Amino acid sequence: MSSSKSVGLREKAAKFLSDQVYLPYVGPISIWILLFVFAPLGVVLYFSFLRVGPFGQILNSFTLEHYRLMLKPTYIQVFMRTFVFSFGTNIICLLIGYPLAYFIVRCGGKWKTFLMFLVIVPSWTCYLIRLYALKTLTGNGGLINEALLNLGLISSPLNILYTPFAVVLGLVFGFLPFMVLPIYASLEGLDPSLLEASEDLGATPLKRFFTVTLPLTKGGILAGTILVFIPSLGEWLVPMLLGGAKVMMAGNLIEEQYIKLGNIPAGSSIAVVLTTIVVLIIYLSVKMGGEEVLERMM
Amino acid sequence: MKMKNFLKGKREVYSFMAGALVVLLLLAGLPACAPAAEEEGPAAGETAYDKYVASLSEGEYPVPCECFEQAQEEGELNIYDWAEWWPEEIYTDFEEEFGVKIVRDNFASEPEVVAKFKLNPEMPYDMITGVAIRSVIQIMQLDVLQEINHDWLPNVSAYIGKEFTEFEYDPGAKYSVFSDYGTDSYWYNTEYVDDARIPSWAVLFEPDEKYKGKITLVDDMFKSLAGALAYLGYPVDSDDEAQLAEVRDLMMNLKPYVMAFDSYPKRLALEGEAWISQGTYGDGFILNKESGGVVTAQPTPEGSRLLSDLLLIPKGAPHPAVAHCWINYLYRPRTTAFLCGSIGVQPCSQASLEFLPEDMREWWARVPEGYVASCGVIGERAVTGKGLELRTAIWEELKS
Amino acid sequence: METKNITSKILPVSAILVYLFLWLPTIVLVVLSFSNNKFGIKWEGFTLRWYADIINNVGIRNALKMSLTVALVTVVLSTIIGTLTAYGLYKYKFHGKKFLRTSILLPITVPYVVTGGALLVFFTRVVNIPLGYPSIIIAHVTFSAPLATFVVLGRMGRIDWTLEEASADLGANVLTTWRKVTLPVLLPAIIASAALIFPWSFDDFTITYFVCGIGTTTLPIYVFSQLRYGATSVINTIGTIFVVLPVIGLLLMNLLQKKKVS
Amino acid sequence: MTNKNSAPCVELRGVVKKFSGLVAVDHVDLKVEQGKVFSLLGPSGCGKTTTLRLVAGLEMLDEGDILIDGEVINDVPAYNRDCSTVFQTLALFPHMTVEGNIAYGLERRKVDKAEIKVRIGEMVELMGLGGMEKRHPAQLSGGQRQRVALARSLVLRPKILLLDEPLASLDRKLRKEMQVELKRIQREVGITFLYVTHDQKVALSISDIIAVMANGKLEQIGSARDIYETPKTKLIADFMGASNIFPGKARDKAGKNVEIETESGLKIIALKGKDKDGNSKEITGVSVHPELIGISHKGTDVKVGNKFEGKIVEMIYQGDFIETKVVIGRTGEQITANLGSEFGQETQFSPGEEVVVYWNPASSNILLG
Repeated sequence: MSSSKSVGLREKAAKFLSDQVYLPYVGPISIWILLFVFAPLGVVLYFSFLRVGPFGQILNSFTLEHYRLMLKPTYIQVFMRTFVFSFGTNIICLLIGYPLAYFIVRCGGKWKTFLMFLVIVPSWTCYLIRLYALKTLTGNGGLINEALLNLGLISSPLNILYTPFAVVLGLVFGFLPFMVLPIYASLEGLDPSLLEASEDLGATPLKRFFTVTLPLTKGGILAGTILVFIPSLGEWLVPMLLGGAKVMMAGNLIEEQYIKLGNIPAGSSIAVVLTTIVVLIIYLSVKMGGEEVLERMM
Repeated sequence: MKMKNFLKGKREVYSFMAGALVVLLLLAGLPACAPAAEEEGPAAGETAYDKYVASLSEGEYPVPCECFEQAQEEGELNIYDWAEWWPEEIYTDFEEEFGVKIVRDNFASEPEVVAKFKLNPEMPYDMITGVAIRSVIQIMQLDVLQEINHDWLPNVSAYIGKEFTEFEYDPGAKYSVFSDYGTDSYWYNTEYVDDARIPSWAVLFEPDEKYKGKITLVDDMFKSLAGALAYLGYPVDSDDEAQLAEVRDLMMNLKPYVMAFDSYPKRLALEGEAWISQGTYGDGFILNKESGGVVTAQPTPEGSRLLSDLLLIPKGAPHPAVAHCWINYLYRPRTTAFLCGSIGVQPCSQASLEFLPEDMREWWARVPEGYVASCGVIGERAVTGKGLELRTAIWEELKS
Repeated sequence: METKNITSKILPVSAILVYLFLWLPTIVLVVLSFSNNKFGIKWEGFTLRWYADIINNVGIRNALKMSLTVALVTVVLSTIIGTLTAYGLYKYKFHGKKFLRTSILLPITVPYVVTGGALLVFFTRVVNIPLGYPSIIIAHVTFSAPLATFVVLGRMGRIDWTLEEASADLGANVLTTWRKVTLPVLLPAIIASAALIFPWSFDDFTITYFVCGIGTTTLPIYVFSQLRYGATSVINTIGTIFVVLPVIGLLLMNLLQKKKVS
Repeated sequence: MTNKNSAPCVELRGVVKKFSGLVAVDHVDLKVEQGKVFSLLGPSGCGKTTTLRLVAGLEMLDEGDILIDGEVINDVPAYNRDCSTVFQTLALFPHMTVEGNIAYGLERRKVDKAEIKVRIGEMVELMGLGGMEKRHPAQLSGGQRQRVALARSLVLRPKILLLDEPLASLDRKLRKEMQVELKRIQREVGITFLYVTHDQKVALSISDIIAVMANGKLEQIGSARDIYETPKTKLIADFMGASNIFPGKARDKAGKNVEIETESGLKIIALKGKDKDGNSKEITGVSVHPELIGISHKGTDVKVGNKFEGKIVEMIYQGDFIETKVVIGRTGEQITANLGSEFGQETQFSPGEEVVVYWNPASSNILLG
């Protein structure tokens, strides 16, 4: 304790440096996020308050006009549709994804890996091309209609393509694997005897399923929900390709404003609203399901 | 996340890496299999120009030596155009002849081009092809185009029809050169559509009950609404509130009949999914060749909209001389004819007509005399201010 | 018992239906890629000409090259950043750690359209980053570095970190320990994240669509403009390659594995 | 071993380590003699592992000095310290072969390749790992992995080998085998061991010197025998498996014996000589190992200092002995005695029987405050 002041300072500096050892690790991402996430989002927020000139130039004057425009019935309708579709997609994905995951886990062994593989591989194919393939399949002259016609089940082709139904179908088609994966992971994490017990106890297996298995896989379901619901909210390719560009979702509004009309402030305001909603939902679901869901997402 | 279940041990990981490597090699090998296309041009500058001049056929004028030499130095041409539109030979022949490399990017809609200019006035493309007058107007307002040096375009001076250089938005074609033109129309499938009103727009805009969900409209608000305006007898670039209100009502009535918005519903039309489709008269030619059942109606008596494909050189163009060579090259009568014959558009030069394929010449011959002249152009009124605002409102309501 | 019978019958049937739903479009696509039909929508006899076509198509070749380059650079950059980040988050306590963790989640959760749009505006109006390779790669890394972070982070809990101490104890300094122990031990996690990022980056359309520029048409962008213009058989063919390549990769991996075992 | 330097191999002087305010190691002083096996024994959380990590350089100390061969090494980083650690988890590099693992430290020390080869060969032979050189840790059995971990450290010929409960993950039988093996190896290489464990049996069988730690402090240092037979405090006695612990106060210190009266009034006689620290600390009780207690039928005349009448309440067969619990009739204390089964004693007694328990005053161990 007899050390002079300067030594104390040097020690302090050395200590400070040795305390910052984490910097080389988290420094790069911090800078990256600051530069390419926060800054652009900030710019979007800023632009969303700017006025637009007659030729679409951005003027440096403040306005709330773009946000006011969002209250237009057409916009509200689009946002409502976005929600309904995303929610519906989520429910459908859950309803068909859960039994599938359950089935796969029950199959066990080598089959398990193979069956899971079958779920994942389609998602490695170019998303656009998959949607295109779905389009080919569901068209009036597509395989489905042709098969139904040949079987005599229908007399005239079903209108599937370019309907809201086609949009939801496309969303489910695109995001189903994201629901199956976390549910599969949480089911697999369960004690296998629990699954067996819920079947062998005979009397009320369904009840057991609802009282034991389902609550235990809640985390997986929540994670799946986040993984499906969030991207559905921002989707724009499906409505464009399968909805015939007439069943718009919020993502289409943004794309249209940014790219088609080049109205950056208007596009920005929609982007701000959509992002706020998404972040809010994530926040709420994390609060509800706790950190655990967050961990599961990884 | 996804891989978790597959990559449990280290061995799997290494095997996966090996597998991935093989896949990558396969992918990388693909391009290598293809024949090398690029060839070096003649070495010495002077002889190169002479050679170039000598290689020209009759009726083809060379660009001035100055332009040619500058182009040789620039060595590259960045083109921004529609995908898979013009035949590949147009590009490869040019590359070979001028010894330059063409880099092409595609846009999916004209507003995309305008939007890109708004974001980046110095867009480094040398050539923008296939944009319509109304996009040119929007782009010109941004002051991002280079003035075209007509001294470097002897073929254009020799062959372009005077009517294509006298437009109000760009007199003397200082900033934009027509490459071709056409008119809007609609196609119908004879198997399903039998309507006495053909060839009126009425078939499309006030369709029979049985065509519900069988109609496609062009996914572009200017073009789509221009058809409706023409049908109602109004100028296609109207910015009149009352007229556009009528258009709105018409379109909202039409909404349940619309299957999809698609700018080029080739597949839908050919497959017989769409029975009536808004589309150009020239595309109709291509479709009719593919399937005789798809017939094109040239809307009469209402008239139609003149479609225009223009060539632009942005201010930010790094290779302007090559761009001039390109325009001049396109205006060789044989090249013009080949281009127009392949994509179903009308040439702006009379000299090229004789080189058009026979069936195409017949197709154009069916257009009544004076029809083109009667067609309106989407001009400034439609693309700025109130015209734009009213259109956007209708469009959003229609599509939401 | 009754319910048990019902579920054990219904489950396989419903599973088969779901698989059919997931695979039928792809199967149809693969089959039609060999069809002689010009638009690739009907079966009109076997042909390989579309495959010959894509080999000869300069546009596709360039797009493929572009996509591969972007995906490779993205994988390298984002696994480096992601691994470092995961390590920092796992090993150290520091101010704002929770905030950083949440922030990293942001790029993954913000809709693609917004990310793409925001970056486009940012690149063109605020900083002058040329649209093209730089913009696409930055945009891709922005999305995939967090992804890599979380994949690697998820694996870190399963690693025995005394390995690092053992290495130090045996005389290795910090850098050598990273090189010789930490990195090899994290390698499976890094590869797992690369295996996730590579196809994502190769496939991404939306973000790329917003920020792509001159001469940077990636394969999905190419496919998109093809789709806009109307059907061509080439799309079936490209799609088939997209399906077949990963499957070949996985089969090879399986084969190699078996060989090693025997 | 030819070291004539009188300095101990490792010395700790007043070492303190705190973790966010909590004291994990509290002014520890100890000396480890060259060539000995020195064990740090204590319950989990007592600070023994932290002490080891301080010596290894994996933690930096807050106060005091650590010396190796008489030199202060407080600021020497782990990778430059002349000691090597065998970790509880073994921490074998999973991506390296047995050979690679063993060679790792030598490579870091830039030993030339030929030399590395020779030394690996020696180690493989010493450890009986012949034929395993090319295997990965995952392909080895628990015992083999143990040997590889040892080999990896020993090949460096460190001044001192630090072992952090290296046998904890093994099953009982293997653990016993490895104990013997460890002892053999230590004898052969003559390297000083600093061995951390919470298992008193392992510590007793392997150590020359044992230091018992509790709550970050050193409680007692001594030979294995010392610690086992004469634990100084109740805590140590308990930890060393003396199941008969009687808190009490010294009554009569006259003569060569001490009489200690427990709280319930039981009077136990202990040998005074055992009270090593003299009168510096207060006597707080007595402990007796159960194997030192005999049982006779009631009425048998036993001529031993401590004898009490009681009733057998429980007899638990443990294989090599019978754990017999006797409740003293007068005071109600429970005494556990381990009866050898060799003379058929289990048939001589049965639960419920009135018996006499007895032990020699020399077996009574005095506990201090």
